[in-house]
Amino acid sequence: MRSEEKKHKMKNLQTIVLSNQEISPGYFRMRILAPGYKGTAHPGQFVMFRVRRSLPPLLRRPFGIFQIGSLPADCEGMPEKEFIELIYKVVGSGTEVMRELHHGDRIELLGPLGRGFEIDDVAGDKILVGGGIGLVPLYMLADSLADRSRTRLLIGGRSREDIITVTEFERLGVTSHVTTEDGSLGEEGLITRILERKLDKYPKAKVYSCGPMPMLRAVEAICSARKVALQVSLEALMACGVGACLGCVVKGREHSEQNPDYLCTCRQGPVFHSHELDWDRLEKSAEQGKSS
Amino acid sequence: MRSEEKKHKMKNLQTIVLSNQEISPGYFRMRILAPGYKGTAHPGQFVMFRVRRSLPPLLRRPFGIFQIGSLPADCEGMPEKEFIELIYKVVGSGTEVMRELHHGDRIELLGPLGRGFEIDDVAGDKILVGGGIGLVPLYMLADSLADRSRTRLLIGGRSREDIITVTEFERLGVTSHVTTEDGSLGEEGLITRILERKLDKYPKAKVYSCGPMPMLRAVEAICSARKVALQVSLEALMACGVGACLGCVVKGREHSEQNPDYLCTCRQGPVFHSHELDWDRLEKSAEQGKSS
Amino acid sequence: MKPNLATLPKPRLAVEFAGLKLKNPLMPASGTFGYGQEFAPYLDLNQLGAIVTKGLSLNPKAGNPTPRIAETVSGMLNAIGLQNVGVDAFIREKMPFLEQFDSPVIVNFFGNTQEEYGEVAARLNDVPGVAALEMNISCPNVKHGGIVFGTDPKAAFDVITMVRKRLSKPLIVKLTPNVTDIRITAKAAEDAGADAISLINTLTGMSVDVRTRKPRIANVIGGLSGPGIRPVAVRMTHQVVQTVKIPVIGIGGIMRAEDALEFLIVGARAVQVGTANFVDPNALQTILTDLESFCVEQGVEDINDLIGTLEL
Amino acid sequence: MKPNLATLPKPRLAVEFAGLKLKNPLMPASGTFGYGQEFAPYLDLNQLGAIVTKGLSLNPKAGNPTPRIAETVSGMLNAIGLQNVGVDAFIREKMPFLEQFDSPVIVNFFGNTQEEYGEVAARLNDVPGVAALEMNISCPNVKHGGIVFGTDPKAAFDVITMVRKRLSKPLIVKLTPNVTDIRITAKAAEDAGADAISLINTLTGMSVDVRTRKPRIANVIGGLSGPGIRPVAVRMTHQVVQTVKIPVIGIGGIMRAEDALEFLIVGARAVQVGTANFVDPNALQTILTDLESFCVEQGVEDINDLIGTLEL
Ligand SMILES: Cc1cc2nc3c(=O)[nH]c(=O)nc-3n(C[C@H](O)[C@H](O)[C@H](O)COP(=O)(O)OP(=O)(O)OC[C@H]3O[C@@H](n4cnc5c(N)ncnc54)[C@H](O)[C@@H]3O)c2cc1C
Ligand SMILES: Cc1cc2nc3c(=O)[nH]c(=O)nc-3n(C[C@H](O)[C@H](O)[C@H](O)COP(=O)(O)OP(=O)(O)OC[C@H]3O[C@@H](n4cnc5c(N)ncnc54)[C@H](O)[C@@H]3O)c2cc1C
Ligand SMILES: Cc1cc2nc3c(=O)[nH]c(=O)nc-3n(C[C@H](O)[C@H](O)[C@H](O)COP(=O)(O)O)c2cc1C
Ligand SMILES: Cc1cc2nc3c(=O)[nH]c(=O)nc-3n(C[C@H](O)[C@H](O)[C@H](O)COP(=O)(O)O)c2cc1C
Ligand code: FES
Ligand code: FES
Repeated sequence: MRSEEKKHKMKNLQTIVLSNQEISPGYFRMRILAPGYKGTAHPGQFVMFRVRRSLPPLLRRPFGIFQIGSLPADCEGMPEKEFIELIYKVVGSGTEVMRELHHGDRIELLGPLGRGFEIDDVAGDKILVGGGIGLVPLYMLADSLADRSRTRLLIGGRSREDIITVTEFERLGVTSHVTTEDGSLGEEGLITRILERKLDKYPKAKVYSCGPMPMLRAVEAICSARKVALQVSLEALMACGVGACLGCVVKGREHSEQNPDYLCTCRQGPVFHSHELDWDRLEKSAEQGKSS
Repeated sequence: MRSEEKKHKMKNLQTIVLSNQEISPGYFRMRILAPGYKGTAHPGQFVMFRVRRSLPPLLRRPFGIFQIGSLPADCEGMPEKEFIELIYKVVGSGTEVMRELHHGDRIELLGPLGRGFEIDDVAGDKILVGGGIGLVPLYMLADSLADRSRTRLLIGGRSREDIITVTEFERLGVTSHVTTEDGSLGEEGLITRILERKLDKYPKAKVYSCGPMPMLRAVEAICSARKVALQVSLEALMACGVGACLGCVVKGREHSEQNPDYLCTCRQGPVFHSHELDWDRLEKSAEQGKSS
Repeated sequence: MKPNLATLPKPRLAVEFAGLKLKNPLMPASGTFGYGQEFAPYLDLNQLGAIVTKGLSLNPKAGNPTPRIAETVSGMLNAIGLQNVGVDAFIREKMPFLEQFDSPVIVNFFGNTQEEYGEVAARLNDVPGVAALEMNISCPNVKHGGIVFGTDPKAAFDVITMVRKRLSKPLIVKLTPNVTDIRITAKAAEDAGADAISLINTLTGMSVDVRTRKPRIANVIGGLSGPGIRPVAVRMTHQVVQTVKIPVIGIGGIMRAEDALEFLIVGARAVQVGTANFVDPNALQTILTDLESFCVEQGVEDINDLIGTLEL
Repeated sequence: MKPNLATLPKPRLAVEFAGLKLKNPLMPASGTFGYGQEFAPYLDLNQLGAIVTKGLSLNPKAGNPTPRIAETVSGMLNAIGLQNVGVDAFIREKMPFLEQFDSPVIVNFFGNTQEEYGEVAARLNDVPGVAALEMNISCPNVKHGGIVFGTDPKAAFDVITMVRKRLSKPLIVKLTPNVTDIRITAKAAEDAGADAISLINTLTGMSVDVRTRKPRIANVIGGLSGPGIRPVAVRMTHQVVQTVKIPVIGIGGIMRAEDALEFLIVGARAVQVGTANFVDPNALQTILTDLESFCVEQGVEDINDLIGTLEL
């Protein structure tokens, strides 16, 4: 079941930050008051985040929803305070501004947006493969699965600072496996090695992945060689988040100059079945977009 | 004695806001940590104020220095905390951003800038005429005078909300006279009526004035008719504050197309002897600059 | 004391030009509002002065490789490459949706040859529900060394003349700002039979990632839009209003009602809002509300009383 | 792990072009740095690659009425009207100050006729301490209906040729961006004997106060500068570098070291910093320090190894 577009008019939510904390060097967790998200947002969906009107950056920035929750109401008779949490890495001008936000600061949210993960059997074997900050959308996914003892989280990063919130996954009953490139936490090496090991053991498992393009590319190679179902959550530069600017497109499997088959990451994605995408051309254009 | 240009390299001061409070509807008083101002800034000088790097507005905004002071050091052995205070009225995009600043927010100050008031006899009769926010530079002036029992502050505004900090002047020993256009505080009417009355009584008094251009124009007419010495502090749109952009010019008495005699408000001013200026052409161009 | 805005009569915002009746002078700019449908969840399309579609070509167009967009200081560069479904698919698949609304539909189109321009216009001419066409002349003329039609007054005149012959609906010509004297192209458009002029399209710009040393968009050069370019757009709108007799639509960096007012005051009959739709899909709605408040506050009973009232 | 920047050798920042030796590629843009003196309290003029003066004319010029400046979104409009003390007063009163520094002094100048241009150049030609002239061709030609020299390639060629005849010092020609194809003016300047090209001057723009309905600057139209225009400046610099053989100086919206690097990477030999000096009189100093750090961090030992390294 995929998230359906809502029929009523969606509004840009003008709201406030509840908290914003550095959870690991360069990684922040922000809790935002977000009435209306609970029960409507699906695992893998995202929001377009904007700091207060008139402040740069001009364009909103896309962030996956890490978790949705609620706090008791301030006083009796009032509704409980629903919130969402984002986890973000400071990488540029927008996230630099975000890191300075405090409790009570006004911000704007558009969302929940996009297509989330499709889950046809909530109880089967599942392998979630996250790279660094790519673990964000996997938490709600894990939380929505029925039999979490059959869910494995494989999470890789450059160094121990890049491995975040694993204990929270474990609290869901998920087994986790960590690798770091420098060996400072978990096994030394790439997470794809663990993926192969796990697929040897659970060859019918479904794989869900989010992370940097080289990792996704490797995950796709492994899964397609084994004919294992894979869904990936992609990142792309986005201006609008609603399918209007065509800035975030990726090439679909059937794409050609004559018969363009572009898919909007913001609308047809960010989660795709791996067979929907043209993997050969995906990697190249995605790398052009990233600075070192 | 006029403020001299300092010989050592002046730096853009990167500092923090100590407090920022609304003292009357739309009027704010901001205290800023400002080591180096005490003893160097002269009455009538100003600063160019900038909110943190990368935030709009792009250009700095000029504000008169209301007062300079110091707080005891945080701990023994540390230097005392020198500060300056600004008082500003929220009128547009820049002051809208300023009103949101809190204790601890980072800002930048350039200054003290410009030529302040010239005071050749600290003890004679003095009449200070302020219109609304134009009272700001007069406080340090009053404070620097020797015999404040011979100093009168005349302050006019549209309504009672526009009359600020009068009690602080009175604490200096200055006698104050207030008028408002709607009669909500002090006498109803314009401050220039009081000025005429006072000059009848103290015909040798020196006059110092700051406020909106129509008021300055009227003050000038009164003083020139009576051959009374007048210094005025002008406002102008400023980009640089250091005499480089030539955006803030006013026409000097001798100005002509062939022999341009433009004066920079930021450098030759903001305080001018009234006889330095071309009053006929001053009013017209100044009004073009102001929106309603 | 401020008047109580709520009790005052609502200002009239309707404007008319080139045979079009608009409920208000606000519409989206082409390419920033998809085919309308993308924004239907966010605002009531019936509240818009008009709906302006993404630019259409004779055949579907794939557009440029990614990255296609980059944020700049108070602006953005785009090189989408005019990706679109093609005129026939548009008529078949998108028009039925747009026809539901009573706001006039203005269809933006382009070509790479005179013939393509003419052919697209002819196909749209008979489509019910299309109120007017907006012709984007910021496209390279592949038969003449790729020189952009809109930067060569003669080529602009010729291609507009050709389109005019095949079109009976109102024709709005959208000018490129990348010229020495915008008045010359505006005059050429008027002479060739345009019913209205809209301007500006994007300024060409470029941005470099200084760490990778690569252009930040794959196409190297892109179009700059957003609030940073507004002064250029207001200047050109002012110049064109002073030059031609046909109505002018102002575009460029409108984020707020006050920005739209700059264009109206210099004499634009209507305005288009582009990049602002990306920043906030409710932008047009907010601008409309604020425009109304501004009129009430300033005692403007009819927005037409405000158009062209620049005091020089 | 990041290398300890302090212990690494300092990168070489010196650049050479048109016979000029600069300690580093950074200089102020004309009209934003006065005659140098205004900034002496804030930075060490000896640290600049060069000092560029306010534009000079044959006779003193009064400039425009006020208001002359207005802030726009990420930019500013100015219509100072080229107020200056005139070339003779400059030589007499301002040069003695500037001669104290070992940074080359580049004198910007302009005229309203070919003859005025030629005469100012001739008077500056013999002044010791003047390292080069920068010729601003964004001025109206009063003998030809006020068309700006720099927007007419023929007029530009003629006036540059005339100046070239009367000048033996290096000649930098500064281009206006308000043209359809900047490559054509650049080529005309090269053909007429310019030793280098600098670009861009301001984009013409306008802004309206929507409450008074008056233009926000008295001259109605002004020049737009600041970070918002940088993409246009980078694009034009890229185009000109690809077109001419003479060296190019990049200008437009440089606020930080990374902005300067965009121009250097596309191939500018040096850059000028304008509006940023208003925002912060220490701007050039900060940019210099950050440029050095960037080179160290990126392993660039000589800034010349970075110039023109755009990867296409
Ligand atoms: C659907 C989606 C979900 C995302 N979820 C998260 C998340 O949960 N946590 C998180 O930290 N980040 C997430 N991202 C990436 C995040 O959007 C970018 O890191 C952010 O926009 C960078 O903004 P900036 O202004 O700080 O950087 P910029 O100054 O804009 O750019 C800095 C670097 O980040 C890259 N970048 C910029 N925008 C994007 C983008 N939209 N996608 C990918 N890379 C980008 C640039 O290419 C550049 O290399 C997500 C992106 C998408 C598309
Ligand atoms: C030497 C000097 C000292 C000043 N001291 C004070 C002071 O102590 N307290 C105070 O509240 N204000 C003072 N001002 C005025 C203050 O600089 C402006 O109110 C402020 O810059 C407005 O910024 P803004 O972005 O909020 O308004 P904007 O959006 O820039 O403009 C709003 C309105 O303010 C006018 N304005 C903008 N800049 C100036 C300016 N530099 N001078 C005059 N009017 C301007 C505009 O014309 C417009 O009508 C002083 C100005 C000068 C030149
Ligand atoms: C992503 C994007 C796509 C655009 N596509 C088109 C188009 O297809 N046809 C067209 O005439 N203009 C197109 N434009 C130009 C806009 O319609 C508008 O003229 C320009 O963006 C300036 O307005 P703004 O500053 O409000 O965005 C596009 C602009 C953007 C940003
Ligand atoms: C207030 C002001 C005055 C200027 N005066 C001159 C001038 O006298 N001669 C000239 O060639 N350019 C002049 N310029 C243009 C600048 O030198 C520069 O080309 C332009 O501002 C773009 O650079 P920036 O965005 O870094 O400011 C002036 C610019 C400003 C803002
Ligand atoms: S972000 Fe605009 S179409 Fe996807
Ligand atoms: S503010 Fe720039 S010269 Fe006075």
